[in-house]
Amino acid sequence: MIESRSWPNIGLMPPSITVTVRLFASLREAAGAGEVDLELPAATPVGAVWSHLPAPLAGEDPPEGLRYALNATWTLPGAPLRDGDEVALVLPVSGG
Amino acid sequence: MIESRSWPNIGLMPPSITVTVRLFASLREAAGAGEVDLELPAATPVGAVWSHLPAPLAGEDPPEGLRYALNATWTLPGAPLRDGDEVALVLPVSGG
Amino acid sequence: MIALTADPIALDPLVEAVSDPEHGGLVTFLGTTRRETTLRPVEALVYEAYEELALAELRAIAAEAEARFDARVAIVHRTGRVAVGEPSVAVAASAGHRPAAFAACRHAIDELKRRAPIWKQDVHADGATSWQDGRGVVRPSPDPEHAHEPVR
Amino acid sequence: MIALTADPIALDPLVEAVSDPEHGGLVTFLGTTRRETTLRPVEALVYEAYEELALAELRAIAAEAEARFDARVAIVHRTGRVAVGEPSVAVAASAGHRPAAFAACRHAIDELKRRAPIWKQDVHADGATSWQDGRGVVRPSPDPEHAHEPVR
Repeated sequence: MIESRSWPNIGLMPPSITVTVRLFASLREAAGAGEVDLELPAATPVGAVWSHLPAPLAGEDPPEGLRYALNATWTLPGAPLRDGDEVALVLPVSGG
Repeated sequence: MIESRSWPNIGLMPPSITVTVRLFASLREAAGAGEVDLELPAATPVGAVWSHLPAPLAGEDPPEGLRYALNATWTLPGAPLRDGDEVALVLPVSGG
Repeated sequence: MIALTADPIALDPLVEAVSDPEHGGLVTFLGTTRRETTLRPVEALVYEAYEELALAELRAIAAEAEARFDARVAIVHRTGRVAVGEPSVAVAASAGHRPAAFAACRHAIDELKRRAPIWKQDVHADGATSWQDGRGVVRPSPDPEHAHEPVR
Repeated sequence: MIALTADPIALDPLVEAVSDPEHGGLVTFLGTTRRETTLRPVEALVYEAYEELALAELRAIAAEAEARFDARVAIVHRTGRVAVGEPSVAVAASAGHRPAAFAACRHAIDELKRRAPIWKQDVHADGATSWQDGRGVVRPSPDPEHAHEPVR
């Protein structure tokens, strides 16, 4: 059986997806918002989200110890994003 | 310098003293009282009190783990009793 | 706060007693007799203390824990009848950081159980009573004033 | 009982939540930020949580402690502004015997501090604020809306 691709836009670029990035603590303050919607190429890995953040964050290196959650579950930087995903950038925690 | 003895009653028997024995838990119930006054020879060691307790206790062996307090401070069985002392027989504890 | 009390134990006064703005951790322990301590169901406990020495011993235990762990420690123990499920003892300990607070609280309850001249009497559902004092005497129900028989 | 709350934490509801007639030991932990966490006096804390994941993580931590120590565990963490000296977190754990109750409580607070996506902002007496999130950003007082400068 031969698969037929169903991408709506045929061309050189993969289709784009929209994801919501959740930001907390100093990231939220630096971005000026706790949620940022980003348009990204389909299957962008979670770990590449940082470089798409609003200034000044995108110009910084990702902080040491940064972890990721995808749709409120821990995930790894290589996880591919899909349209409508919610990705959270989780800095080293300090609760308690 | 020669010591002079000041015992009021001169004779073969040492003078007697009165001590109060405090009893707790099953000892108190067996004696029928939480306090028993005993007349004993002066300088009777704390550890000898058991054999002067009311029946049926005196006929039993002292319980394993029995400890002693003299005037509300822990003491050892060899400590000599003085008139007016309060001695407590402290069975293995079970507080908490 | 070191006390023996015939009333139910409230935890908050102990927490307040050891609270300290320089202490980041506060640990409490509540000890409650379980329904089953032996094969015979226990309905209530009766605690009896040699009060003068028990208070002195609890103060000494608290002082030791405070010195060793740079902590503040409070201890309250019930006397008299305590229903199963009600706490018989409460300890609170605060310290700069949580490991010391845990250690101070643990030290205090462990030493209390080892050293404090306090005894527990099990009151069984059938009315029989037995002191946990190493003598193994059970007084059967209904209350025969002077009977006591060794078990085992 | 696993909760995030903007209100002051009362210990009694946690104690009630883990009470069990078969459990003889009940340990609680209260964590309070101390007046001095840095060289600059701290006047208050602001806690921010990734609420969905924080609740999931606290539930997972409690479930782990319950399974490992045959315990019952409750956890409540504050969000929003917390005055210095007020508890920011409370854990209660009960188990059959006291070693397991101590271990379950300790496990829960240790794992919470390590894993729960919750961040603390120090609010200094001079109005400056700094999130404890590894980025080392201090926002000086008085509030310049967008300024942020790395320290060290």
